[in-house]
Parts: sequence; structure tokens; C-alpha cells
Amino acid sequence: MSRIGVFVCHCGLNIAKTVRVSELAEFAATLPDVVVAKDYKFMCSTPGQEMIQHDIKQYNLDRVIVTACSPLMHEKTFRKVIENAGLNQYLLTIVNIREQVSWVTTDIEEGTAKSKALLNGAVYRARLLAPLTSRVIDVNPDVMVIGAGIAGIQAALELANTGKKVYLVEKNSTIGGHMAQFDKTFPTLDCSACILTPKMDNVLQHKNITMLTYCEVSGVKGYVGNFDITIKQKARYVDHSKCNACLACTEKCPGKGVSEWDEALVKRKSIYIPFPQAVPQKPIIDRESCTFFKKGKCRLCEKVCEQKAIDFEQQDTFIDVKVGAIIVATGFDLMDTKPLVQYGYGKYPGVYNSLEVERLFNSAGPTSGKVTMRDGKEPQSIAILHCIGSRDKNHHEHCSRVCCMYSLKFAHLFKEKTSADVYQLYIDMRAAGKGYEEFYNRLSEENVKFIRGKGARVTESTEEPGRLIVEAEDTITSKFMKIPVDMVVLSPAIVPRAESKDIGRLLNLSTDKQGFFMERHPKLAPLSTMSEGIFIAGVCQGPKDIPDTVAQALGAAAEALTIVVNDKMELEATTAMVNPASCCGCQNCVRVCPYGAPGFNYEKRVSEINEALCKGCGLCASVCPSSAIIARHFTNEQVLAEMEGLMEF
Amino acid sequence: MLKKTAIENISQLAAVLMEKGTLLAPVKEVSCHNFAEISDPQKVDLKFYNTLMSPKSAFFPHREDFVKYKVGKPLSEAEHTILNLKPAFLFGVRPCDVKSFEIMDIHFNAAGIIDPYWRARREATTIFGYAYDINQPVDSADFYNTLGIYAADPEGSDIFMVKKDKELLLKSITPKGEKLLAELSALEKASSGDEKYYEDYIKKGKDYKTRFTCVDSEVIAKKIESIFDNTDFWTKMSAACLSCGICTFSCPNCYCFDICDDTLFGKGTRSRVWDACMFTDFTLEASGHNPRTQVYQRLRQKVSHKYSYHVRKYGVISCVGCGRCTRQCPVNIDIYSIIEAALKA
Amino acid sequence: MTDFKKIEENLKTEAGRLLKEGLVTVVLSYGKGFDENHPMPYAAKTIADVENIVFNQYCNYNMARYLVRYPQGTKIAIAVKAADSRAVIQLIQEEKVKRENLVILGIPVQGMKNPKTGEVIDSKTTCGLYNPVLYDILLGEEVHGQKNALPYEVLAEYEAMDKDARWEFWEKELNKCIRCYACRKACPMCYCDPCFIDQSKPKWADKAPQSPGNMMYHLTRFHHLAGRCIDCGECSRACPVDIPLYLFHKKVAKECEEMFNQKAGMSIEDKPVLVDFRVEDSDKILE
Amino acid sequence: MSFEPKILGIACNWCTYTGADLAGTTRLHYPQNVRVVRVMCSSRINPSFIFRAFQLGADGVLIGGCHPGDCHYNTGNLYARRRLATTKKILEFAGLEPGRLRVEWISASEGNKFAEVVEEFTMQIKNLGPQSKLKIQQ
Repeated sequence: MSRIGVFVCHCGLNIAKTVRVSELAEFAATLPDVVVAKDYKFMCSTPGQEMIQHDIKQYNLDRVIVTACSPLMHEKTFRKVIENAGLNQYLLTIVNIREQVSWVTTDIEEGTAKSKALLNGAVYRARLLAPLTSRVIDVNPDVMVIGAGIAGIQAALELANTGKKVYLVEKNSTIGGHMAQFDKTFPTLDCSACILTPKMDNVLQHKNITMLTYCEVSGVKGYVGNFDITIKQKARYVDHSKCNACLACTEKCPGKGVSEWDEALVKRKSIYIPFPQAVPQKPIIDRESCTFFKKGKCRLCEKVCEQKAIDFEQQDTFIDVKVGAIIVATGFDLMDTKPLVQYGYGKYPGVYNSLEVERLFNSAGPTSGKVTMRDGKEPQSIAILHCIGSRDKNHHEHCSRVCCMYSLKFAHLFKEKTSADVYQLYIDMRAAGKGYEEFYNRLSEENVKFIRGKGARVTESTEEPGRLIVEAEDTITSKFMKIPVDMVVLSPAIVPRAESKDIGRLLNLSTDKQGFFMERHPKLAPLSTMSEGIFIAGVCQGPKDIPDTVAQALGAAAEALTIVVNDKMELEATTAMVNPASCCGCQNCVRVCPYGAPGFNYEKRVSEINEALCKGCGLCASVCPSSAIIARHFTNEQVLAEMEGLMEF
Repeated sequence: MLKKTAIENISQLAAVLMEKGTLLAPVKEVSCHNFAEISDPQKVDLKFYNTLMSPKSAFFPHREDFVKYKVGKPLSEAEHTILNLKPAFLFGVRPCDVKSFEIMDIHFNAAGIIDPYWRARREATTIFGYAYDINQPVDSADFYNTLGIYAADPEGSDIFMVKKDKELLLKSITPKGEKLLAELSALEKASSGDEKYYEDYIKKGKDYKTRFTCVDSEVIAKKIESIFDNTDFWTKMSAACLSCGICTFSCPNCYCFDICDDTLFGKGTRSRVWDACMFTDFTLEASGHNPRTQVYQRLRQKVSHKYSYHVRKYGVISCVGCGRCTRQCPVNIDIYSIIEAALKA
Repeated sequence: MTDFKKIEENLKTEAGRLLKEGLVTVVLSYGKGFDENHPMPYAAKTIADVENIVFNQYCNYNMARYLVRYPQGTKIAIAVKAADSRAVIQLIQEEKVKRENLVILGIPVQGMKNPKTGEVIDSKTTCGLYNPVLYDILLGEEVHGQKNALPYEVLAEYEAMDKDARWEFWEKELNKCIRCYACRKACPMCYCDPCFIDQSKPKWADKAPQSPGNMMYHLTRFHHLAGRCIDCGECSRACPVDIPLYLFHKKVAKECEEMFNQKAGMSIEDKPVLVDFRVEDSDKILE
Repeated sequence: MSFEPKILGIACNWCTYTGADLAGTTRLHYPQNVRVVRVMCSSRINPSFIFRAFQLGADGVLIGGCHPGDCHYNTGNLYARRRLATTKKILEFAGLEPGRLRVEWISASEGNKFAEVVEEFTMQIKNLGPQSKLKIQQ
């Protein structure tokens, strides 16, 4: 016989509005084994918590049911509460009558009836709960950061400065990310390189950071505190341990590849560093365009290299590292706007996307900072089109957040560097950031033409070949407009990196509809993920500007630190175990477990589960034909009992 | 008293008995006959050799509810099942099966433990024994002769029936049977020819031979005890055994049961459900220990219980040679052959 | 087809040789029962035992059932008919026995009979194959030229039934069950000990032979055998109350073959389909 | 009174349960007939749970898991897909209406899908009427 206490929360009116909470408590009191049932305004408040603790002692409770919000919200809170009152934390059951009842109905009859059924299920389940002991594991003190843009760099530096060893993995041959491509940053217009490159250099110099450029994460095993990561070092064909960065090779190389760094606006050598301030300052060979790889002869670079660092035989290698926590900062791509044929990107040379324009402004860019178009001419009139593919139900519903501001920045820079007329075609001007509205106001005074209306189409002028016509409706005047311009700048939707899907899969991260990584909670745990020990920072979680990205990076570093700062940690006790007396030796569990937790003891002819590897999914329990596997906290009995309770009323 | 009826009119007799109480009689199922409570008198069917399941379920049903209770409510609120029985008629029981009731009485209705459920049913029931048809061949699995039972043994029946061509002769054996038979006006009076036929039939029953081995209960009891440790013997005997429960479930003398508590939506029932010593979990103890994990141990237990322990304790073999276990066994294990082999071992 | 007598002779010869040469310690085949019509599964362990081996039309038992009874590593010779060999393959897949510990004596045969009914056992209640799928020694000539038996033809009638009629059919059939568990005990793939239905934690169903428990037992058992049942029909022949369990198993086997493109017990390289997956499995199977 | 079906929902913690929470957070209204059991992964669902649910009187069973490929445990739902498909075939051949068991992949961000599925499934079960075949008659 259990002694169950039931505590029904009103959550102000959040629950009480559509569930008769006092009736629910009265109902609970009639259920077998329930010795006390109460309702209270805010169960998670201090008086609420104290009431639970008081009643545990007064009524000698051995099970507690909190009927409130989702367990994903407050399970941890109430576990602490009962633990502090001397009860094992796993003897708590949460009944979710807010997210899954009161908030999804307007009918108090329905809401109350469903709450009773759910509560009854919880009572059935609570009776069968068993106290569990959390596992304590050793924690590896190192951290891996995936992606070395500003978010990854900032997080890595922060952690390294606390003395933790950081592996910074970057798929490109240099760190820096998108920020290194920018010229100025809004709203302050400080030079992007000036604020970023010192950090890049810090990374290079930092004794606690192992920089793994031109690398990809190819395998992840283990769990929080003990991740085993396999990293693929892609072949560079240059032995960086020998290379002294003289770059003689890049001068001699006859090969011509497309400069990814300059958004394909120019060519680069086949052996190259992406840009002058690249870190590491050592070249790689682009196999696709290298004359030797294509034609079988050349090897000019090899001839000029005094260090004998060129190695055409180099293969991809694999590096294994162990870390305790992971920060994912894989950043973004711009949406490919070619399929949006109405804007003519890829068809008309005068249509640019925003990153290309960033490079045009950049003094290290293809035009050395002069705004000239693909035909070499300076544009006389420019239209900047906001929200291309974003805030658009046909493509991406989300707002890309930074486009308004960088478009204003572009307008300013165009005004500064050319004499062109600049048009801004926007839906709404979103300038909600520190100093942003001020920046917008400043631009209004810089003779930029603001048209409230989304650019609908870009066509070629029939009268003046080469000139473009931007069609739009000015929604303020309700006038349809055709604006002749030389240059069109598209602000495409910001989307997650194409590769982030693979990373997500490797790390078990959920993604939202747009493919951005899902945070554990949108407000209270914006940097944590559903995978314990894995954190997210920067645009891979959702579009944001540099200040927010840096703030998230710092936050993620702090979150990771909370794990690796301890040498031990507690894990959920909800693992599976085998009852050897019932095991029939079919080895189904061994066959299905994604983590290799069950193993077969050939001597005893039974399966055994290595609890350190078990993540508690319960798959083994459901494939066990003889019900020998006990999925702790979700045992067959507990689930069956809960079902019975749910179906009784 | 001897009465008779045409077999084709058996449903009329059934209808009369149904008016008086509950009638349990053989009915034809897809490929066998079984005793069942009759709701349609036309369903009574005497064209059977013997039923698949023994008639023990008339007194000892597969499941017997004892107590109904509510989870969380005090014991005082629990309801005990009380049997309110109408008179019952168990119709068409073969002599070996009739004999089994007497053996089962030892366990349920004799000094020591009296099972109210068994007793109530037993007392409410009038048994119509039914001689084997001695004009038909005997089934090769039967061996009731070995246990001293014959094809037309009236002993133990209240009324005993023999088949005469297309007629059924009914003879009262006990005062209870006599009283009932007198009340059954639907039946015709038997002629003196019938009387003679009946007497002859009973006599001829002795010559209707099943398999037979001379078994003295004391001798076999001692013998089986002596080979308890002969693992080779038992392993060999049980090599084919699958450990299913059909032999024990169909046996008229197996009486093991399990007490089960089943609850649904807070309402519970405590009941007695047949169990079988051939099941692996039969002897599973709460500690997890199981003294009989091997097939040979379980088969040895079954044979020893019937032919040795039961003799030691109650003086009789707990087997009537009805042949059901042999007939139903999916792998043709034959307890008669085991006994024969044991005697030679 | 090689006649029964000849197969019996071959069986005795091979059993004798294997035991004599010490290649195996036990030969699982068929032996004398209490009369001619009632042979029994038989484990010959000595050369003297070989004389007791018989083979006739009633030797329908699937001897694979007995394989798991012997300690791992025991060298076993086993006589198998077509479906029986599939059971052996399935057990090898499930690592209950090792291929290298087995000498498989294949029996190509047709015209086996059900001793209870005298009916010829054909594709109605079994997989309909005549020749063993896997063997080391064949004890007769392969059966050829027979009309190709289709194991799932028998299902058409039941598949065509209205769902309510089918429910009525199964409810009636499964309610006959007396829970003697002969079906699972005769089944070569039901090697769990304890069976889920014997568990007290949790107690999946009542022990009494009544509808809820019977349903839970049989439906779950059908699931446990999904993709594993090799359609030997032994469950139905063992059943004292003649529940046509083979029908249900056939249906599940057929569905599994269609969904997962793999037939149980055909290759020792396969993995049981329900402890396996393919990323490209279609969501259509859930419709 | 119109027939209000009792539907048992079994949802995986990471996707469908979170998705159901999201439906609440975003105040999407849907019928209150589904009572959800939370399990860690859709692969935890033992087919016998489903048989039992129907025995307990569920008129429908709704199972929710992560989209294939997005399982929090990598491959759990890929096993679940096969196992649940087989369960469905078994129930169907036993004579239960196949529409009474439904499996849906609902991600943590698909609160609206959860609400839609519940709405649709509840309608479907209402049309099918009470489930009496497997329900234990007390």
C-alpha cells in the first residue's frame, strides 16, 4: 500500500480557467492509496513547494503526484522538492494538465474530465514507482566546439581562458566564418576584420585550443561527460607541420579555382589560402582545379616548396577525441535564390546577393573595395530587396532578422562609395536592437529612398539593355512601381548550413521546421538541446546578429563549463536492466540497441546491460519477448498500470 | 429400477432434466466431444467414444472465483462467492471417469480439507454413468483395466446407462438415482429382456479389454520410488516431452491449481485456476528458485505423484487409465508405457 | 520420391555412422511410440539407440524444437523435413544454435499425415515445400515435378471475409483455447522460458482460459513470431482443441514478406525482420 | 449524448510529447479525447501495450514518434515502424477496424500537426463508434 499525496496547481488562471482544480483535488482524495490531496495557486512557488514538503512529513507520504504543467517544465524542480523532504526523486509523478489540457480546451467540463483521467493514470502508475539511484560518472574535462565562426571562436576562447582544453573543429581551411567575409558591421560601422582577426589570432596562439581546420565530425558515440568523437581530417595535400607559410607555392600555381571566399566573384589559385588574414596561414590544394590532379603533371608547387611540405599522396585521416561537452555553432547559408526566377539572380549579372555585396565593399575583396559591377561599371542606381525567400509562406516563414539592418548598412556604404540612387524595398523595417533605430533614422537622412513594398519582380529593361526594372507595389501609396536600376541586391533568407542536417543526425539534435536546431526550451533553456551535454550557439539555432551570436556563444560556453567543471556528474537513473531469471537468450536486445549497451554473456546464456552506455530509450524492453528487461521508470507494469488508470474513467 | 428410452429421443430426457436443474452432457465440438452445460436439449450427443476433456470440470471448474474485492477498500467489504446451486445432472460419464470422482473426493471432500465448492457441486449432482460401447473397438490408448476398472462398471454412478442397439437402458444404482429415475416419467419401463441384456452387458464389460499390465499399487509405488534417482531412465522417458499442460488439463485426476488475483479498474477477483506440474513455472518459488527446471524432473513428478506418492499417502493410484493424456499428447508420450518400463527398470 | 522405409534405413545408417565416428553425440529424429501409428520424437545417443529409429508418414514433428534443449556446443545431428530445415536456419540466425555444431540430415518427403485426423499434411497447414532448404546429407531423392504448392492460398477465404465476420471467427476459435500451451511448446521458435504470459511482473493477462487472457496470449504470440514463423504447422497439430493457429501465422508471415521483402528461415545470413530495419522502409506499411 | 471516444495516446518524450506541449503553449484547441502516456521513445511501445489498451476499452490508440531519421535515439523509430506495422496487420486480421490504431511522426516543432492529428483521429474514431471487440466485459 502506498501513501500518495496529490498536489493540484492552479497556475494562476492558466489551469484553473478550464479545469475545476478543487474538484480535481476532491476527486483525487477518493482514489485508493491517496492520503492527501490539495490544490494551490502556484505549486512551484516557495509556499507551494513548502506545502508539499510539509505534507510529505506530516502524512508520511511515499509517493507525490504534482498535477500541474508539463514535466518538461518543472519535473526537475519538483524532484528537488521531494528529495529535500527525504523522498527519492523518482517517486514523483507529474500530471500535465496545463500544456496538454487547460491550454488546449475552452470547455471546463472537458478539461476537468480529462484531468481526472490523467490523474487517475498517474495514481495507478505512482503505486508502482520504485526509488532509483542516479548514476555518477566521470566527466571528461575537455570541450569540442563545432564551427569556427564568431560563435565558435568566442565560445572556444571563453572556455580556453578558464583553463579547459577545447577542440575547435572547422570544415573550411580557415576559421572566421561569415563574419570574416563582412566589411563593416551595423550599426556602428566598425570594420569586421578589425574586431574579428585578433580573436582568430588568439585562437591560433591559445595553448588550450586545438584548432582542427578542414575537418569534419564523422562519428559521435557516448553521452554527456564522455563523448567519443571521430573527426575526419580532409586531405590538404600540404603537410602543415612542415609548411612555413611562405606562400611561394600560391604564386607559382597555374591552376584556377573559384574563390568561395569571394562568393565566386573571382578566381583563386588551386593551392591557396582563402584570404590574407586566414588562420591558419597555410595553404591547401583544391583537388578539383589542381592541374596535377586533373592532368597528371605540373607539381610546380612541389618544386618551389623548400620545406618539402607538398604531399600529393596525402589521404583523409581520422582523429579520435574525447570530450565532456559539445557546443554546436555551425552557422548559416544564404538561401539559394536561383529558383526564385522572378528576381533574375544568376540570369542578370546586375543581380547580387547580400554576401556578394559584402565582398564588393571589402578592401580585401575582388574589387579591392570599389563598388563596381560584373561589367566593371559603377552602378548609378541600386535597389535593395528585403525578405527574399523569408517571411514568405512559399519558402521560409521566418524572419531572417539581420537583413533590414545590413540593408541599411549597404545603403550607407553605397552612398559613401558611389553616387548612386539607393532604393530600399521592404515589408517592415525591423530595427529592434541597441542603436538600430538610431541607425535607421540616420539613413533616412542620407537620401536613401524607402519604399514600403516587397520587390515583386526584376526584369531587364526593353529600352535600355543591361538596365534592370524592379517591380513593386508601394503599399503606402498603393501605387504599382517600376524602378529602373543598374544593380539589384537581394537579401535572401538565412537558412541553416546544408551540412547541419548531418551534424544534427550525428548528435541527435532535433530541428525546427526551417532546419534550425531546437533548443530545449525557447525561453528558459535557449542554448541547451534535448541531448544532454550538447549546446547550440549562434545562427544555427535561428537567425541573429553578431551581438546576439556572441552573447549566445558566451552563454553556451558557460553551460558547457557547468558540466566539465566537475569531474563527476549524475546521470538519469532511467536505464534498462535484465532480469537474468527471465532472459531467454534470444539476443534481440543486443541486435537492436543503437548504443551497444546490452551484451550477451555466453557463459550464463543471458544478456547483460552496460548501464554506462544505456540511454534509457526502452527499445530493448519492447523487443524482449520474455519481458526480462526492465526499463526503469518505464517498466511494463508501470506503463500498463498507467494505461489502465487512463482508461478507467 | 431399469428404464429405457430410444437414443433418438434423448433430447426429451434432456429437456426433462433441464427443467429439474442444470444438465451437463457431452456435446459435439468441431472434432471432438466435451461436457458442457446444455441450453439446447438437441445438442446432447451420445455418439462419442470419450470426451476430450475429463468431466472433472463439473465439480472443479478451470476457474473458480472465491472472492471479489476492491483495491483500497477494507477486507470486510470483500464479497465471498457463494454457490447457489440447482440440482445438476452429469450425463454420460464413462466408468473410468466416474471412478476418478471418488479419487478426487479424497482431496476435496474427505477428512483434512473440505473444499466447499467441490462438495456443494458434488452433492448437487446426480451422475449418469455410461458404459463404453463394447461392440466397438477399444481405443489403443486406453488402459483402465490396468487400474481395475471395466468398460461397464456401474460403481460410483447414481444411474448407469448401457446402450442396447438404438435404445438406452438406465439402471438406478444409488437411492438418489432410484428416486430420480422414478420421477422420470418420460422414460419407458424396461422389459425383462432388457434386464437380462443389462446384466449380460455388465458381465461382458469385463471381457472388453484395454491394455493391461498387472499392477499392484504397493509394488509400483515402491518401484517408482526406487528409481527416483535413475536420471537416465527419466531423461529417456521425457526426451520427447514438450512440457505442455494438455495431459494434466485433460486428466480426470489432476487437481493442481494456482490462486490468482486479477484486478481491473480497481475491482479484483481472487480465483482458483488449473495449473499443471508440467509447466516450468509450476514450482517457481518467490525467491526465484525453481526446484524442477528440467523436463525429466517434471515428468518424473507427474508419474511419481500418480503412481507412488498418492499410493503412499492415500492408498490408491491417482489414475483411472482413461487414456486421455496419451491420446492428446502432441508427441505421443504414453504413461502406460512409462509404467511398463518402470516395472522393468 | 524415396519411400518411407528407405528413408528410415538411410536415417539409421547415417545416425549410426555419425554416432560411431563420434561426429555427434545425439541424433534427433523419430522413434517408436506405443504403436505403429504413434511414433515419437527421439534422441538417439548410442549406437544401440539407432535401432529404435523409425520413419513413417506420421513422423511430422519438427525436431528443431528440441535443439535448444542441449547445451551450447553439443554436436547434434538432426533429421529435418522441408519446414523443419527452415526452423533450423531461423535458430541459426537467432544464434540459438551454431551451424558448425549441426549435421543436418535432410528428408525430402511428401505425403506426411496428421495422426489425429489421417489427413495428408500439405501447403494448407505448412509452407508447402517438399525439400529441405539446408542440409548436409540428403536421405532421399529430392521431390520434383510436384504441383507447386502455394502456402498462402488458404488465406484468401479469410482475407475476403468482412472484418466483423473475421473477428467472430477468431473470437470463437481463440476462446476454445484451454491454455495448455501445447502450441508454444511444439513451436521451434518459441524457446522463451519463461514465456511472457507466465510472467507475474507484469502479469500481461489472466491465467484462466477466458477471452481477455486468450486474446492477449495469442495476439502477442503472433507478434512474437512475426517474421520468424517458418510455417511448419506444428502449433495447430499440437492443439488439442484444433484452433487453426496456422492461418494466423501464415497471414503474419505473408504480410512480413510483403513489407520487409524477406521470408523467415531461408538464409542463415538474414536477420529477423522485427529486430532489423531499413532506412528506406516506407511509411506506407503503417497505413 | 454523443459518443465521446476514449483514445489512448502514447507519445515519445522528445518529439511528439514536446510537440503536444507546444500545441498547448501556442493555445491550439483540439478535442480532449486523447489521454497521453509519455514514454522515452516510440520504440518502447510493446505491441502488447496496444492489445492491452484495446482490452482496457480504448476506442482508438494513437502513437506518436519522431520523424524517421530524427529519432533521439538514432534508430528507435525505425524499429518501431516495423513493429507497429506488424501489430496493425495482426489487429486487422483479427478483425479489428484498422483505423483504430494510428501511428504518426510528429516533431517537437509540430504543435499544429499534433492538434490536427488529434482532431482528425478523434473524428475518425467517432465515426467508427465504440470499440467492443477486444474490450474486456466486466
